[in-house]
Amino acid sequence: MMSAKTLRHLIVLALIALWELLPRTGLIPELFLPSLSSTLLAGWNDAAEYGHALAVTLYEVAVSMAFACGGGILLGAIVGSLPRPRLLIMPMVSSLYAVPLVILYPVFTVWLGIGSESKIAFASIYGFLPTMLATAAGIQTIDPQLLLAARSMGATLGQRLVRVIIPAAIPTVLSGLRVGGALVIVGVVVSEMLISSAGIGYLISRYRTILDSPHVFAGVLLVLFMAIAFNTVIRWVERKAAIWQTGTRAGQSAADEVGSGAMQPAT
Amino acid sequence: MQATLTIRLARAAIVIAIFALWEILSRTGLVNPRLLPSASDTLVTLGDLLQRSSVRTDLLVTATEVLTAFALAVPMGALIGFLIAENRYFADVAKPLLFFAFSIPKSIFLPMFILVFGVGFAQKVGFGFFSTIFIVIMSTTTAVESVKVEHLTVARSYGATRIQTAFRVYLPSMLPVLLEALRISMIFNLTGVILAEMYASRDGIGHQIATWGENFQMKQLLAGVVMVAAIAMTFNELIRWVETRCSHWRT
Amino acid sequence: MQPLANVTPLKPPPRAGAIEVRNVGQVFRTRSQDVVALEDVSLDIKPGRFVVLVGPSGCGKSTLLMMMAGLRAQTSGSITINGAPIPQPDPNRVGVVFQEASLFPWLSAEDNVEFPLALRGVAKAERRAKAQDALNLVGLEGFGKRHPHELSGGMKQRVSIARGLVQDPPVLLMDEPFAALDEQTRMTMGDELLRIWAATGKTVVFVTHSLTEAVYLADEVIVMSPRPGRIVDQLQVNLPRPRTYEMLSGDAFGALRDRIWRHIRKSA
Amino acid sequence: MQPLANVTPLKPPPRAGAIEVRNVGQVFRTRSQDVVALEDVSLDIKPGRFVVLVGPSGCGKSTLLMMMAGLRAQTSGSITINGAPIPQPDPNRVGVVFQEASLFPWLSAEDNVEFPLALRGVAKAERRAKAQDALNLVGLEGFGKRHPHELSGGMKQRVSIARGLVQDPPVLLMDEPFAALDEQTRMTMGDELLRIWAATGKTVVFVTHSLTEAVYLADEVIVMSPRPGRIVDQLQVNLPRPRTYEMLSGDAFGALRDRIWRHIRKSA
Amino acid sequence: AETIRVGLPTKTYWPTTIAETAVRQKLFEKEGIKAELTVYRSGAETFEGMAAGAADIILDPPSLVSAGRKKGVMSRIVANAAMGNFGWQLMVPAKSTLEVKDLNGKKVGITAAGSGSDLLALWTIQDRKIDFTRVPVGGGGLVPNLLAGNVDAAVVYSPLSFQVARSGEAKTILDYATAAPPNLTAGWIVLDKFAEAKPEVVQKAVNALYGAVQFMRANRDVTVKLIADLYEMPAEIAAMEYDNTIMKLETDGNMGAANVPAAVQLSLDLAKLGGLKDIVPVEDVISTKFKPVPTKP
Ligand SMILES: Nc1ncnc2c1ncn2[C@@H]1O[C@H](COP(=O)(O)OP(=O)(O)OP(=O)(O)O)[C@@H](O)[C@H]1O
Ligand SMILES: Nc1ncnc2c1ncn2[C@@H]1O[C@H](COP(=O)(O)OP(=O)(O)OP(=O)(O)O)[C@@H](O)[C@H]1O
Ligand SMILES: [Mg+2]
Ligand SMILES: [Mg+2]
Repeated sequence: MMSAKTLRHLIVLALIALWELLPRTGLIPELFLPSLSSTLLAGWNDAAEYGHALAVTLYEVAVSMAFACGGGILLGAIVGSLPRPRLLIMPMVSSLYAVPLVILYPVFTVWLGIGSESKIAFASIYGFLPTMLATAAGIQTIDPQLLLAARSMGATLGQRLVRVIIPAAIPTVLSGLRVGGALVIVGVVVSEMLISSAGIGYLISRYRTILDSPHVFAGVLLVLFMAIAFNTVIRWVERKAAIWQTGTRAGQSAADEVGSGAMQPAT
Repeated sequence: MQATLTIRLARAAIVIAIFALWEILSRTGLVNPRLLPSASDTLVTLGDLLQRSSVRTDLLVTATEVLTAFALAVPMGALIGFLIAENRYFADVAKPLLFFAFSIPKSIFLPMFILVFGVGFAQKVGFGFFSTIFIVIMSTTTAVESVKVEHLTVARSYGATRIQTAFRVYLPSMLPVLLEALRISMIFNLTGVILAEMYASRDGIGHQIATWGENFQMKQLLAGVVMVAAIAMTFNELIRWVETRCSHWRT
Repeated sequence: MQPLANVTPLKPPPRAGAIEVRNVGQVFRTRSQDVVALEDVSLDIKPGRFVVLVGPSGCGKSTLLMMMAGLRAQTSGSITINGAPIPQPDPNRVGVVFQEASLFPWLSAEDNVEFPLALRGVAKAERRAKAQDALNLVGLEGFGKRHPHELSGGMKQRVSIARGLVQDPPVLLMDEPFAALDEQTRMTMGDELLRIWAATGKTVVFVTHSLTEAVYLADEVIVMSPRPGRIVDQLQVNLPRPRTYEMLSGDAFGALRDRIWRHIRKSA
Repeated sequence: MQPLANVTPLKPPPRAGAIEVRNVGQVFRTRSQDVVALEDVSLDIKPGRFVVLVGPSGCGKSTLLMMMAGLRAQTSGSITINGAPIPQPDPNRVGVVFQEASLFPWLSAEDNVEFPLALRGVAKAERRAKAQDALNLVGLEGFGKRHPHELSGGMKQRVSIARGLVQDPPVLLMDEPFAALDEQTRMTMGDELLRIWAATGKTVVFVTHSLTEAVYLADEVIVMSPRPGRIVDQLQVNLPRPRTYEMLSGDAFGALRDRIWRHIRKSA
Repeated sequence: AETIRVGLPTKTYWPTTIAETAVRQKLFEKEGIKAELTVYRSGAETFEGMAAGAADIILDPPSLVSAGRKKGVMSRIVANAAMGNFGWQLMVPAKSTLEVKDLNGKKVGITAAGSGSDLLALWTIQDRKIDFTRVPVGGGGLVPNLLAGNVDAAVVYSPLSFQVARSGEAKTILDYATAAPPNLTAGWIVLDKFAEAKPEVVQKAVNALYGAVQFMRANRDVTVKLIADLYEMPAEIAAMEYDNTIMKLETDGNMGAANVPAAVQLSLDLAKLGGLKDIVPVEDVISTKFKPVPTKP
């Protein structure tokens, strides 16, 4: 069988070909999906504009990411490891998340301002909760015996958090991070699309309003590149953290990847 | 039992505190009451709206769409997520692609759904499904990866089939992570359906909410948001109920 | 306590638990270096024998058991059970009691014991009865509804033993099953095990660190040395059965025990 | 192997590990019923004593240890260490070696041993040296870089013991630390432990199922009975120190062992 | 009977009133067709809806038709619906003393970049030779941000403009209905394919729609009540909407009229200002095949 990577690349190639061919043959109107070449051309022609927008968006994404992921992991870890707050706060938090923020966003800009602050606030909240919920849930799967052992050695709450809870929950935390990070990107772009005068989302929605689909998809392409970059970072962290994940499924496959671990009959 | 009672009381207290804060902010004029109508006004408006049969129909339509999309997205997403976690090859092929799909704002694709489904039930459900499935897949993958190897070894030694392993080992060990995932998925699902309704619609509450928002009818807007939030919270409670029933083995 | 005759085979399996281990080696790859856990191990276990494996900590006993159970592939050599290789676990041929209790925390003690039966689709009532019998056998009457975290270390291990017994396969592999038990319980459980073994004609491969227990239980004791794990001695225990506590102080017993002891001492 | 003198206290703590247990009871609430794990247990352990706790499986030994370590609150009664209650774990007063190895799977063996030192902010070089000494002491020289899943059951337990020793608290609570070890290693480790104990003047509370080990190590053996857990006997072991293997076959030794055995037999 | 699917850009916009009137007065039925109304989020979405085959006739500005043709969506305006930006106003908070000329360097709220409000803002910049920052705040953010002072002024659509003027929260400093030159701001649009395949359906649909306009002009009370119901607004605001927009709508819709090409051209020129690059000749944007014959109620 061909290697997974090859197949994946083939799929990507096929998608690219389809992207070019479907609009060209008129199977999909160019309005909905402009051909890849015209998209690239549109992006190239206005490269300066897109470059500027990307800088704005990247800044917003980076700041929101710090809030959402950092805060999400920390709070998730605290809430997940203390039973009282967990019972008290978690339901409230997930209920709060149920409030459709997208609808209220235009109103929120009143207090948060129309600039980057409101995008950062929105995207941080958007990405924060999944990260936090995933972390908290991951922590509940930790072997309580390990926490007991750490406690017996006099680990303070902070030490338990950093040295036991987070490493033990790392697989869950990492994928919480994945989801949270992706949502931060979506959150920034969506809020830019709704209300803003800068950033990739702004360009997307502006060109969309005048039905300039190649320019819209040039923006989408940039969002995709951000996702690819973020994914690369996460994979790097994942590989670094592989050693922490021993004893779980994630650890097993990570270990396989590193090339250690004994041969195992097929599961 | 006593602990749960105090927790319930504390929760109720927090809810009341939030509403009180809302009321005070608005009444004292700390926040322009035109921008944030008071909680009591909003609740009164909510009552009025619920009297209208059209609003009730809209709510029903939205709820049906949401549930249908959810009922389709969750099993399918869980299955794909499970396959990804179980099968390295499939994972290597699909995981990055799915992740990229997940990171793109979905609303870009709304016109495509109209192209395929026209405007109506199928399109809303389709988009709700599309907004939900990626997160279900990603969360399921996570959940599967948190399963302990020693438990799998035990099951394997007893000759458990794949299905048996899935239901008897994976499912119970994954439950905490999975329920959290369900919660988040539901919210994505709801947002997806509402976005689709806002985009193009003949009925549904999302469509109403969009109109209220654009006409600066803040009371109705907030009441609408409360309605949607209420649907989501009901669902949340449902999941919590399942959670408390299943989690007794955890200390 | 009840005799295990109650925990009868679900469908009487062929009581032919011959195990052949031929030139088996196991190499683990770790980040730093390759670890030769076992090297050139050969064994021939006749059906129905009670074989005890002893050896210092880390000599590869658990590893050998895992390979016999089809839970881990050997790096070299071959293992057959009843003449056929065992590329994957087959509960109809081999049952395992693990060194660590490995109970499912979300199941109660009795549900844990029922687990292998539930996998085979045994009816609820029947498997509940069998699980109850097995739990009584290990002295846990009345503890069926408890969850693992509500049990003491020794109790968990006994639940794990009950789970191994309830399956009733022709070959039973037990990895230090009595390590967490007090001496009295250990003796009783040993006697029970011998009775079950005699009544069902199983092949048992049993790992222990107690040399007394080894000689008391075994038809044959296999002594291993570590780094790399090899077989250094194979002793036939020709004491009459049923074994009695009086034998413990006999000369034959002492001689066997001493011989093993000298090996262990050398290699630990 | 190196004497533990190398694993010296970080800051010499007051070697005054008096333990007082007064009318302690522990009731667990489970879904079905309340379990009285311990009832009216009183104990007085003088500083520097080596006390061994024995009793049938499930009699509450681990529970008692957890309470002494401040890891679980008693339902009734009081426990003081050096005259002060111990509402929460205090590694400067009490160290614990758990019944289950409880190693952190993401840390290597040496990092696991260093863990308690890292918590106190001991410098890297110093704690590495101490961890190395402790690992050598338990016979795991050269295994420091391995992760727990790459170790055998007995090795994991020895890492856990090393982690307990490296903390060097005035009171050391050890819950069946040698259960997974072969007899030779067990003996060596027992002797090492006695040497450390003698050199540092610690108080040791040690749980074991091996009666020989109990008598061999102890100043005092405390025998417990289950359901509810109570103290049924307290024996002073007045054998001279250092203990030797010859003593094992002496009459005094046999008499003590028999006396305990009769208790266990009755209650198991 | 044939069903015609009518796509409407937002609910509280006069095309909805027209279509609803036509439905309620059974004008479509009288023409022997059925109508199905779908409300979209805004003009662009409505156009996409038609392109996706979910709507047969929609109301949108000429710029979208032009852009669509460049993107392979062939459609034309078949009937002229409005020749001005009725109800659109440049507003400042009630307490503000800013005039249009003072807006130089200030922030002005619009709904979205490239939208109708953006075009009007751009026209203001050009016409008044001033420069200000256009801040897209979305439909829902327009008034809140104006009241909160995040923007100094905002281009507000009707009947929201009437509503906030009435409540005294904001005041008008420029009324685009009179200030901007008359151009063809919106027309009824169908796909070329559809016009060719079912010309009679298109004809009947425009008949009904213009019948509705006639009916509304003749029946003030009924229409005001309809607006109040549909928009969930007080009758007073509905009356203002009636007087200031409904009464100003085109009554015959004939695309063959002499003033139409210039009006369309002006509309496209304005759009070009807003960044529209896909401009096609006027004759490609319009169709003179259909001349509405208003259905009698
Ligand atoms: N997954 C692994 N990766 C690397 N080395 C391993 C792995 N599993 C076991 N080993 C090594 O293989 C050797 C044998 O281990 P095994 O668990 O079989 O020992 P054992 O005889 O059961 O010891 P014990 O009596 O302590 O349980 C040990 O040195 C151990 O460190
Ligand atoms: N969390 C708990 N909930 C309910 N019962 C418990 C809990 N922990 C322990 N028990 C019960 O308390 C009793 C004493 O348990 P403990 O672990 O102290 O026994 P032990 O003497 O250490 O036994 P072993 O030698 O088998 O380790 C047992 O009957 C056990 O089932
Ligand atoms: Mg082992
Ligand atoms: Mg115990």
